[in-house]
Parts: sequence; C-alpha cells; structure tokens
Amino acid sequence: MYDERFSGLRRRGFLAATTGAAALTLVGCGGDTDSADGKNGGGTPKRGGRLRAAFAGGGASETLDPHLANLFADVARAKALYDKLADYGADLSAQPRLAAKWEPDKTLDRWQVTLRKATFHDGRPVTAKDVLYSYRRIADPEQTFRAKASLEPIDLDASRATGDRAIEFVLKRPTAEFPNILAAFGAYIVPDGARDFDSKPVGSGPFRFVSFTPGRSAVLRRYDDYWEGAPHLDELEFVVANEESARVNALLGGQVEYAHELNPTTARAHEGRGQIEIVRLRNSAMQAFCMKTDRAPFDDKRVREAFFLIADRKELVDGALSGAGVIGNDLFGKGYEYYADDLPQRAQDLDRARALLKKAGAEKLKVTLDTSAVAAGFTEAASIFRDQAAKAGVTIDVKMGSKDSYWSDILDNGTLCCYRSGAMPIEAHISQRLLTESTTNATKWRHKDFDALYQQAQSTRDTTERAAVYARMQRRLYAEGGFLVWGFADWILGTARNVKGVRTAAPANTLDWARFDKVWLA
Amino acid sequence: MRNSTDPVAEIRDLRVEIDGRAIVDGVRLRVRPGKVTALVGASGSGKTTTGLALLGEYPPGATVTGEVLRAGDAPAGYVPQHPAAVLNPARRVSALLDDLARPQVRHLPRSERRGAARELVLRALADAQLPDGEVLLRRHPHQLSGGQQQRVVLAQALLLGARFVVADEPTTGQDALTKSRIVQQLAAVAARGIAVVLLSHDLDVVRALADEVLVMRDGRVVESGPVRRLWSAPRHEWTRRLLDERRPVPEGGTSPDAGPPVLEVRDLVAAHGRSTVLRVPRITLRAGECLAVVGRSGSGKTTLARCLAGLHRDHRGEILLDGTALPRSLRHRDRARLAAVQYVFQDARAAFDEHRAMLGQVARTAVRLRGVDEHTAVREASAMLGRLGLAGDLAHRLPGELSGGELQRAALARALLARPRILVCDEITSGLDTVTRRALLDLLAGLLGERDDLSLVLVTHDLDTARLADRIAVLDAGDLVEQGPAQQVLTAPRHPFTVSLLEATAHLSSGNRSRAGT
Amino acid sequence: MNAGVRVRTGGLRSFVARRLLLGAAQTVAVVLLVFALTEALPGDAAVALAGDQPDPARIAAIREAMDLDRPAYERLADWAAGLTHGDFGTSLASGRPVSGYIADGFGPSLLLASLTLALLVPLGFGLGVLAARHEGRLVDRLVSGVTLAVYAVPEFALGVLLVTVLALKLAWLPPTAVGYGTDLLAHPAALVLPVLVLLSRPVCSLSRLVRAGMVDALASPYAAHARRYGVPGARVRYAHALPNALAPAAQQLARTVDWLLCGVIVVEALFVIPGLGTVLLNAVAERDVPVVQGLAVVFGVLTVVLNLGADVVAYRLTPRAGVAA
Amino acid sequence: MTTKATARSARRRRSRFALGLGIVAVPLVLALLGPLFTGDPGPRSASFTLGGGHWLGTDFVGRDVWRQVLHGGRTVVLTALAATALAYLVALPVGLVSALTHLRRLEDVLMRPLDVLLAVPSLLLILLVASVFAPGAAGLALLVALVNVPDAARIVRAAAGEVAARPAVEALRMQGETWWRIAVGYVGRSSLRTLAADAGIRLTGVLYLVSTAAFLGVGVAPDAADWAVMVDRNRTGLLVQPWAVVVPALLIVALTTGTNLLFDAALEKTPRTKGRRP
Repeated sequence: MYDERFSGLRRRGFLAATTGAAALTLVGCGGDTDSADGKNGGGTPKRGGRLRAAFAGGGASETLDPHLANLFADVARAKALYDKLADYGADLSAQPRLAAKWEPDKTLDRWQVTLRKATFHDGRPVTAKDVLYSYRRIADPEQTFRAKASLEPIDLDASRATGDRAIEFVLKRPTAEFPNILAAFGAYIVPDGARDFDSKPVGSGPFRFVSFTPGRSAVLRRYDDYWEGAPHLDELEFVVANEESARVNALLGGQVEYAHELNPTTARAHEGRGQIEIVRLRNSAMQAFCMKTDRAPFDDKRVREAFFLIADRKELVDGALSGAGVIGNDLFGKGYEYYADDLPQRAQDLDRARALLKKAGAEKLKVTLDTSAVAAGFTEAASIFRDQAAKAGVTIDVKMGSKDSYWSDILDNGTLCCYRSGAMPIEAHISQRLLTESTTNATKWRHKDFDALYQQAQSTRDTTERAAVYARMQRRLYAEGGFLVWGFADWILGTARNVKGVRTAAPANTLDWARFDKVWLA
Repeated sequence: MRNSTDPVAEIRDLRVEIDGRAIVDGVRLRVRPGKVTALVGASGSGKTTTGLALLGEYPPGATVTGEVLRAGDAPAGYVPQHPAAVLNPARRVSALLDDLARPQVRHLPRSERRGAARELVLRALADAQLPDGEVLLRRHPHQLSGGQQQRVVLAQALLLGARFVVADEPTTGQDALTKSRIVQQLAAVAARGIAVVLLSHDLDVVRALADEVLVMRDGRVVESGPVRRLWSAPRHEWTRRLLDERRPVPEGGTSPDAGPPVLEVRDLVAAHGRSTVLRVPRITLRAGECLAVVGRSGSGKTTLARCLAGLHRDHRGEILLDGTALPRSLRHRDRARLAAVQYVFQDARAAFDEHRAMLGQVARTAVRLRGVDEHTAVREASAMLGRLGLAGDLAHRLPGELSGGELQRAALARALLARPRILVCDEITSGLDTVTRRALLDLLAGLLGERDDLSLVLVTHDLDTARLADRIAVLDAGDLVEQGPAQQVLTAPRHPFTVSLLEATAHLSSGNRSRAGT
Repeated sequence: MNAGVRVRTGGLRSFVARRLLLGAAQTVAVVLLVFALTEALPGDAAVALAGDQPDPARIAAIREAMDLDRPAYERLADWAAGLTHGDFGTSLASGRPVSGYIADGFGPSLLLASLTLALLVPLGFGLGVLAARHEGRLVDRLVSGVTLAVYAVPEFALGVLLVTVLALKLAWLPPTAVGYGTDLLAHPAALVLPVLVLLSRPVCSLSRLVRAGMVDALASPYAAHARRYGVPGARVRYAHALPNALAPAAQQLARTVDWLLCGVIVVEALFVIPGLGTVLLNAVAERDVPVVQGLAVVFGVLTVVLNLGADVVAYRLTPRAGVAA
Repeated sequence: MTTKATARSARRRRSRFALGLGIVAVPLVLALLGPLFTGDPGPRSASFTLGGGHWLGTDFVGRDVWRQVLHGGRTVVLTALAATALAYLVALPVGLVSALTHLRRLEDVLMRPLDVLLAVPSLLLILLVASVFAPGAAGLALLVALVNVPDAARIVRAAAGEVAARPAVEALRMQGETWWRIAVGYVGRSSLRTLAADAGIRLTGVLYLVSTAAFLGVGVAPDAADWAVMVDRNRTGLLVQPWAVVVPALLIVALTTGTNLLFDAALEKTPRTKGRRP
C-alpha cells in the first residue's frame, strides 16, 4: 500500500490554509522571552486523566510520519511521539533535547554531538545510528522532505558515529548556528530502519502510540520511561476540527479540553468569563507587505522607504488582527535572539512619504497588491493599506488570488503582496529568504555584500561579535529592505479551566508550544 | 318489508342558488327501484345539479332549499360522463374496489375478511360484465379501455349495494355501437331492481332506456311523464321543440360529379410511432362537396383529418390540392396553402388561448393568412362572428366565459376567416347537446350552400351527423372499408361494419331496450 | 388491452435502458468536466503541497515524483484504464488508495443522509398533508410561512444559532461531533443538531410539493368519488390522494438524497463530521486530482441512479393519458 | 353568502399581498437605496462592540454594522436577482424550444448537456469554477445562474410541454402564427403561473447558494460589505454582539419570505369554498 516514492510528498505548506472552509491558520509563535509559567501553571501537577486537543488538520491525507509534518496538528502529534536533538526556546535559540551537548571545532565545520540516555517506546536505546538514519532519510535526494533544505549544510556521507551516543557531524562550510539545524522543523529522530509510521509508530517522545485515524483522531498514552520524566496525563487524544467555531464550541461544550488556533474575537468573547481559559502567545507571526526589490517601482529604495512611512501600523493591527498583536518595525523576529530592538520605531509620516515618492519620480504611483484568503487578516490588511496609501497619493489595486497556490504565485510574480511568517530563528529567516541563493526570496533581495555578512556571521565563533554582524544586517534591512513588517500577531489557544501547565510564553514551533507532557488536569 | 314500488329516493321542491341565481328551481322527482328515470335537457338546464343533489352533493357556494330524501340510508352509485376522472390514477383496480368491499366484511373474523372481500369484488365485476376480473384487478385505470373504465365504475356502485345509480351523460361522444352497449348495460342494472337516474341530452338513448322522463329547462321541470306518453303526445312547447330537433339532419345535395377534385388522397399510410394506424388508398373531394368520415373512436378518422391539415407529419403517400402535392407538415405550407386547408378542433375550449379575448384571436387568421391589416381584420372577424351568432358583447369575452356551442362557432369563424377551400371539422358536434348540435349542423349546411368553393370534411362517429354529407367514407381500425354517395352508404351499405353501425343506430332510435346492442 | 400493457412494460424496460445509457454518458461527461476544471485550477498538487515553502526546485521534484510532468490526457487515460477494473487510483497527496478516501467519507455521509431522510419523509409529508387539509387557513399559512422562513436562512447561520441556543446556552446537546468520526452512531445526541440543520431546507421544499399535490388530489373527482362512496376521510387522504402527490415528491426526495450524499460541506465543517464533502473540500485544496475524480464518479453515479429511481417511481405513478381503446 | 365569501377571500388575498410587499420592501429599499445614505466610513473602532456611536455596534473588523448593512444589500440582492433572471434567460428559450420543436435531435442537443450539469453537485461546480476563474460578484451571479439553468430548463420544458400539447398551439399554427408569437405569446404566457411559483422558490435557493458561496469564501472578498458575508464573518461574535449577524440574516429571510408571499398571493386561484346545506 505504502509507496515509498511518494513518502516525501505528503502535505501542503505549513502555513497554507488547512481547508477552504474559511480556516484560520494564524501562524505564530513567539512571544515573551520570559519563560515563567503563565496563569495556567499554578498548583502542584496532578497525575492522570485524558486530555483531548482539537486542531485544524489535513483531512484524510494526514500521516504520523514526523518528517512529513507540515501543519500544526502534525507537529503537535510528532512532538508527542518523537524528539529532536534540539528544539527552540522561547527566544528561538536552540535548546538541547536528545542531544545532551554539542561542541564545534575551531573552524566551526565539525561538530561533536553527544546524546543523552533515552529509549524508544519499544525499549531500544536511542543511538547515533538512529540519528544518522533519520537525517539520511530526510536528506535522501529522491525525497522531498521539508527539513531537507535545513539539513543541507551537513555532509552526511562524511559524518559518522563515534560511539553509541556520540556523533561527529561534518559540515560543508563553517556554520556557527549549527544547533539551529538540529532544532530544524521536522528533523525528528526515528528508530533506525523505520518506514511505516501509520500503523504502529515508535518514537522516543513522551507519549506512545495507541490509535490513529487520518483526519479524525490520534490517541496516545503516557510513556512512563520518558527521559525527561513521565507526562502527567494518562492519555492524550488529538482530534481534528477544521472550523474554528467547531473547536470553540467543542471546548465550550466540554468535548475537548484544549482548542488550538482561535480567533481574536472568540478570545474576546470568552476571555475572563470563567467558562474557558484563553491563552495568548504574544508577538508571534510576522505580518508584512512584501516588496519586490528587483523591479519597478520598488527597485528604488526611496519608494520602499516611502511605503514604510505610509503604513499606520496601529490601524493595521487593530483592523486586520482585531487588535490581537503588536506593531512591527520592518524587521523579522521581534523578541527573538539577535533581534535589533535598538532601532527606532517607525511611524506613519505621509508628508515624508510623499516627498520621497516625488524625489523618486513616482508621484501618482499605481501598484497592484496581491492578496488572498490564504491567511487570516490578509484581505483586511490589504484594504486597510489601500486606504492608507491613497492618503499619500498612491493608488493600490487589490488583487485576490487563489489561496491554494498563493505562496507559489507571489514568489516570482507581481510587485507587492501580503506576507507572513511563523517563528524561526532570525538566521533561518535570512538564509531562507534574503540571500542570493535563497529558494524563497520573495523580496528578491540579492546583494553580494549582504551574503558576505551572513557568511561572516556563520564563521564567527564569538556570540557577541556574531550579534554585531546580525545587527548590521538588520540595520540595512530596516533602512531599505523589502519587507514592510507591520505587526506580529498573537497566537490564541483556549483550554478548559481544569487544564494546567500550559506555557504562555511559547510561540508555536517552539519547544513549549503544544507540549502536553507538562500539562495536567486539576 | 319495503314495497317494491316505494321510491328509493325523492326530491321535493329543490332549489339550488349560486350568487343569487337559481340553477335548479322547484324540482320534484321520485326514483323507483328497477325503473329508469331520465332527466332531459340542454346543457345548463340543471340536470346534473339535480342528479348530484340525489347524491347529497351541491356545487361550491350554493344555497340549497327543499328536501332530498333517501329511503333508509340507501347507498347511491354514480357513473360520470368521463369515468376515468373518478378512478384514482395511482391505484390499481383491486385497491379501488377493495376499499368498498372492506366495510362489508367487517363482521367476519379477521382471517376471513380478505377472501370474502375478494369474493365480493369479483362478483361485482362479473355483474358489471367484466368477466376476466382477476386480470383486470392488477391493472391501473389508465391501462383500461374507456368501456372497461365505465364498467369498473359501475362495478363500484354494485359492490356498494347501491339502490340507485345516477348516470351522467354516459353516452355523450360515443359511436352508435358503444352507445348501444352502454344502454344494454344500464338496462341490465335496472333489471337487477336498481333504480337508474339517467342524465342525458341524447334522446335516442333516453327513449331506449327510460321509463319516466323529466324534461328540464332553465332549472325547472317543464314536463314529466312516462316515456311513451311524452314521445307520442308532448304537452309542453319546449318538449315539442326538443323532440322536433330530432328530425333528420338536412341531407346533402346531390354531389357535383363534374369538375376535377379539389383534394385527392393517394395511398396514404399514417403511423403513430412504429404502428400503422391508417391506410387510405384513395379519397377525393370536389369543390362544394361535403365528405363525412365515419368510424368508431380509434378507427383513424382523426388521423386522416390531421394528415390533411398538415398536423400529422408521420405519413407516406400523397395529398394533392388542385393536383399539386401538399407538404406533409404545415410548417412547409405557404400562406396560401395554409389558408386553403383549415381545421376545426373537437375540443374548442382547449383550442383557444384562455388569456385573450375571442375577437382578437379570430381576427389573427385574416392578418396572418390573408395579409389584411389589423383594423380590417377585426372588422371582418366581428362580422363573421356575428354571422355565426356571436354578436356584440360575446365576441369580446374571454374563451372561459363562453359556452361549448359558442366556442365551436368561434372556432368555425376563425377557420372561415382564412377563406379556406377545404374545411376539416373534427367531431365538432360531439359533446354538445342536441339543440346546440342541431344549430351548428344547420350552420354548416348553410355555409355549404352559400359558398360553392368551400368543401367540407366532416369527421364524425355519428351516422346521423353524416347525413349532412354528399359522400361518406367509413373507416374501421385504420382501414377505409367503404366509401360512396351518402344516400347509398346509408341505405345500401356494402361492408359488414357499416351494416352493424347502421343497425345499432337504428335500434337506438327505435327505442327498443331489450334488443339494443345485440 | 393486453397489447397496451405490454407496450407499457416494454416501455418501462427500454426507458430504464435508455436512461442508464444516458446516465453512463452523463457520468463520463461529469468526470471529463471535473477533470478539465481541476486541471484548470491555478497551481497543482505539487504547488499545493509546497505551501508557504514554494522552493521551485522542491516543487519540480515533487511534480516529477507525482508524475505531474506527464501530459494531462495521459494521466487521465491511465486513471480511466484503472477505473475499468475497479481501481480508483491513488491519492497524490498521501499515496493511499482513493477508494479508501471514498469509503471513509461515505460512512458518515450515508449515516447523516439516512437519518435526515428517515425524519424528512414523515415530517415533510405530515406537514404537507396538514397544510393541504387546512388549505388557506391559519395552519396552512403557518406551516408554509415557517418552513419558508427556515428555508431562507443560510445553513451556517441556522447551525450557529442552534448550537448557541441548544448546545451552549441550554447544554441539552453536544455542540459538535468532534472525535466521534468512526462511531457516530454511538453518540446519537451529537447527531441531533446536524440532522436538524440538514432537515431545515428539504422539509420546506418537500412539504410545499406535497401540499400542492394534495390540494389538487383532494379536490379531484376521484377523491370526491371515494368520499361519495363512504370511504373514510383518513383513507381518502392517505390511500387515495397521497399517492398522487408522490411523483413530484419522489423526484424532490431523490434530489435531496443526492444533495445529502454529495456534499453537505457546511454542516460537515460546522459539526466536524468528516463526510464526503470534507473529503472533497480537502482534495480540491490539495489539488488531489485522483481523489476529486473518484468523487466525481461517485457523485455522477449517485445522481444518475437516484434520478432514475425517482423517474421510475414517477413513471409508475403518473397516469398516462389515453391508452387507445 | 358566496359573494361575501369571495369578497372576504379577495380581501384576505389583498392583505397578504400587502404583507408580502411590506416584508420584501424593507430589504429591497435598504439594498437599493442604502448606499446612497451612507457617508464616509468613520474611523475604525474595536471589533464587536456595542454603542459608542454605532447604532448596531461594530463588526468583526470594527466597522459600523449599520453602515455595512446599508452597503451590503446591493450585492446580495442584485447577485441573487441577476442569477435568477439569468438562469431563466437561458432556461426559457432552451425549455421553450425543446418543448415546441418536433426534432428530437434538437431537443437532445439542447437538453442533454444540461443533464450533465445536473449531475455535478452544485457546490462542487461552484467551488471549482470559482477557483479557476476567481470571479467577482458578477461572475458569481453567472455561476449560480449556470447551476440553476438545468433545473429551470427542465421545469420550463415540462410546463411548456404541457401547454404545447394543447390544441391551441396547433390552432395557432393553422393560423400561420410565427414561432415567436406561439412560443412567447401563448406557451410562455400560459406557463407563467408555474414559472413564477418556481421563480419564487428558486430565488430562495439562489440566495442560499450565494450565501453559502460566501461561507466558502467564493466570489466576494472576505471583508466585503455583503449581508451573506456579514452573517458568516460575524458569527464568531454572536455572543458578544449579535446584531452584526441577526440583522443581515433577518434581511435575507425577509427578502425570500416576502418574495414568496408576494408570488403566492399574486398567483393564487380563487379559493374553493365548499357548498353547504342550510
């Protein structure tokens, strides 16, 4: 039945709307750097109980193959069943998980990784062989696993096991942020030789497999020998409900205890009413307009700056995000490691914008803004920005595109589009989107000197020095980049009142988001 | 014990009013067992209202005074003019009869009811002269012939144990053979001791069947008495007039042998789908001549008429007008040829647009077929309608506001306005009462006399009507069995079918019940 | 007369044969139409799969692995060849057989459809008969008015309203069927609301048709004749008049069942019932052509069979004028 | 008694006609004239709030609901009316021609393709076509019309077929009337009652499709001022601010119910009254 040839082809993008039915796939993550438990965390953990968590899912095509994880539901299931060598902390810095420690050589192109003592659900220990098998499966040139691009710097042929729990990774070039690779999205460790993940998957994660029906539910049970200590819950069930109102209703009706991805308005309706708890993971998904810097009118940096000044960020956040978020400063990664928060907050300045446009000879400018219902707030943001631009004499024509092929459509076409991004390290954002060789360079930001700065950072061992390089790069982007980052959206969860231990400072994609081994039922 | 001559039902001083207008006024009537009581009158004379009153039914919105008495709770049967209308199309014959049999077997133990009911049903069918009841029971009403439908309705009445049966125009529109069969059936019912109330304008049938006759006019009974007395010595003037209308139809003049035929049909074979329904080797029609096409229903006579008019395309052979072939479909006939052959439909009401006033509809013929301007056309139409007896206000009414006879006159006017060479009249008098029918036939005779260039094709099941013609063609089951001068066909028929048709007619008019239909 | 009957039954047989032939052609046409439309959709399965990571090289690799680089007609031909021996093909998105998708989605759809139908028939006919009995009076106006108003409310609005009132405010019923995917029947309470929402529209159209048919039938000469002969009122209504209101109602019912089975997307989404509508919606979003195609076949065949059934019923019930004597 | 009854029923009919007219007038007037009475959009407020100068509160992105209501009718009403009209624009000639033609082949050519359309679930068709062509409101109307054509054509065909079989059509042909005059002047007109009754219920069905399309995000921008979109998008705030859902939903209901009442009253035959013995 299972065709290996297709195994890499499962799913749509992580950010793609999960269904056409007005699904709201706010991506996000992020948040405060403090790691203190939020209001849900009080009390002594209690053992036992079954928690049902509702996520938007991928329908009948869903799989438990962790390397195919694409949607939030996939990732939540994968992290319950499996572990990565490292994972992202709240500031998107890599935290050790299955890897107890990592140590680079002087040139930063050879890394020694030591595994901690952990066992798979079938009792076998997690070994270097399992790690190499997993990484080689992901990087298989015949396959198209999502994490393949992230693992690209590793020379897997040269890398080898130096002991049962010791691996030497050989890299193709110096990579200071190598731990980020270990924490990469989808880089889970599976047992050596594992191929079938849907009938009886075995991992090293906090929960073990009980049953799975694609598009409907997955039932998992506590793994008592989990290396970090057994979870509090006896049982965990993931159920799929693509419609936001269905998730809320199920939560209100006591059919689930945890509902992922709620609307800001739903949150407002129920916040502080005592029926359910609303959890906001703040400052997470970057919301932006993306200008193509290689073509008119945005090949002129004065026009780009004018657009930066046209945006009334507060109005955009209030209107398009219903106030559930904070304003942005044209840079990715607010609150993340290396974020340049010393740059002044940009505000609307229509006079200067007009002046800049005049200087650039772009008065009475007409631009088409591509948008789509692919993500919540896109169309609203587009129409709000159109009104703002009109005040600066710029005519914006909003064009709706298909939501299923939006990201592919805007990559090379058009000049201006709505854009957003989930949490990832700032380094990853740069390498994926802002280098000449980047595969998803939607702003067409191609500068040799910028590329060189990136290489310099990757070769810099000292963290402070490296931070200085990142700051230089961000100053450049702030002044003349192609991303008009106007806000960071909240990520909203709902839980039943008896659910405790839900971390509030964990953007999606990070370790503490959807981390059910630390949750208990009071 | 009930005296066998005590009435099973009686009406005393019945008055039925709708919107202040009396439909029936002061009617008295006694229905006696085993006797046939006939209500005679033109349409609108109140006979149906009286008949239904016997069943305890009145028209919507009617105000009723007077008394209708039924002996005991005597069940009454009803045989309508169109039996198909009272047979539920969605139910099998067995279900239709079972409903009536069930209450009669309720006293039996549950297990025996079914069989007993079946027994009753089969007996009733046999009594209604439907011997192969078992087969019939499985059918739906629309799978039965008209005669079978009528007998099933009769079987229902018998099954109910009806003490009297009201038969509403049972013979209207039927050919002589069918008529005599119906007469014989009703006679058999009466012979069983059941009273029959016959509502009819067909005087032949009344004379053949009735014991007592009530002549009605405008809701009142103008004369009543035993049939023999009434026929021999009618007292009321209206009765006399009614009976007088039975005088023979004016016979056609001698056929003008000279001259070439206007219309010639050669080797005509017409089909409905895959089955051939009509075979006519040759028929000719000369200018000023009237040809009657006679046959029972289903004999193909209407198909022949429709072929002539270009309404039935599915035929082979030739139809020549003045020696040149007419296109098979009227779609391909030009204006002149369309005008030359005009057609008058049996169902006049259905042949008019119910939303537009009569005058306008009639006038369109002149506009379309003769290229006359609108104004002139309306004037001509008005004149034509006036000549046919639809003057003034009548012409401006909607079709729904006119009677059957009036509509048929309007239909004639519509056709005549084309100044046709040939006028095809398809059963235009069936469904009309005697008086109206007579008037219409007189009108046709008059037309023939007035215009020598007009030829008439008269399709009819009624030999009496066919007397009007110069020549008669007889069709049986799609075959032309006989044709010749009217005189000859009516007096010296050669084909056995024509003979039987003539005999049936003769029996009916002789008023002899027992021999009818044998 | 026997000849007439033979012609009729023969007529029915050839009618069914003709209709089946037409139905096959219809299904083929539907599949072609759906294929053409799916192909014409912007993007393909590869683009949809790549999502927000539209790395061109990755898309190309996916496309190659999915055989999407082959011409459309070749893929269609392969798929059709497979179909001739019962193989619906495999999903582009998951590599699992399409028949599995259809089977999984069909269960909940069928359950919802049968439950709805089981309630719809008595309710629709009951209300129709009730309204017809009281034609022109208050009950009639009330039934007609209320059903019509409900008919006009968009499903999702009605669904939200019912959930809010009955499930959230009063807590009488569970608001969704989330997680019950496989054994919906074990949680009958969860089915009440979806079935109610599904009922709202068909009840209106069905009761209107039944009412009209009953009004005509009750005023007909045959109903009068039955009453005249002392057949009880209830029997006249249900045994005599109702069958004649059945033919148009049967066709409406066929269309309702068709609608219930072929995608009650809104209700499935609102109440989390993963039926065929959900499968369809996902497949279209994923550009999973084989799944969309498979569903088109199923929908086409369902439509043809249901309509044929309704037509046969109508053929049986509708009187044909004048079988020549 | 009867005259009184007739008068009473006529009065009842008139009053129901007036009722229908009254019910349908509210949404119609709002839809057609509403946009004329709105000024500039004020500044956005917080979403789903009541009061604060907003008569009906604010919607999911903080716009004034009353303003949205005034603006949002035109698309719904016009789309629905246009779709119904368009469906008949195609269905009428197709149905009439195939009812009146004697060429079986012509009838097949006209009706069979529609049978194919009939076999495609309407939502699937809308979903696919809308994704391919990304239509606006006009496109949506076209699409919804397309979905309705097969059924409408069949109804026209059936109604006209019954009329076309009447002798009156043959009589008109004997009079040499043109095809147009027969088809439109007689057959069309005589089928009017059936078609108008169908049009009423079809309009309701069209509104259903249009609003469901809005639910699926087809045809109209997700933040458009449109009653159907409003009902869908604002339902998250039903518990906080019900007016943003209830008012547009009621307007849609009023539109369809009123239309149907109007058609019913206009087309009703004179009611039957049973005769009674004194």
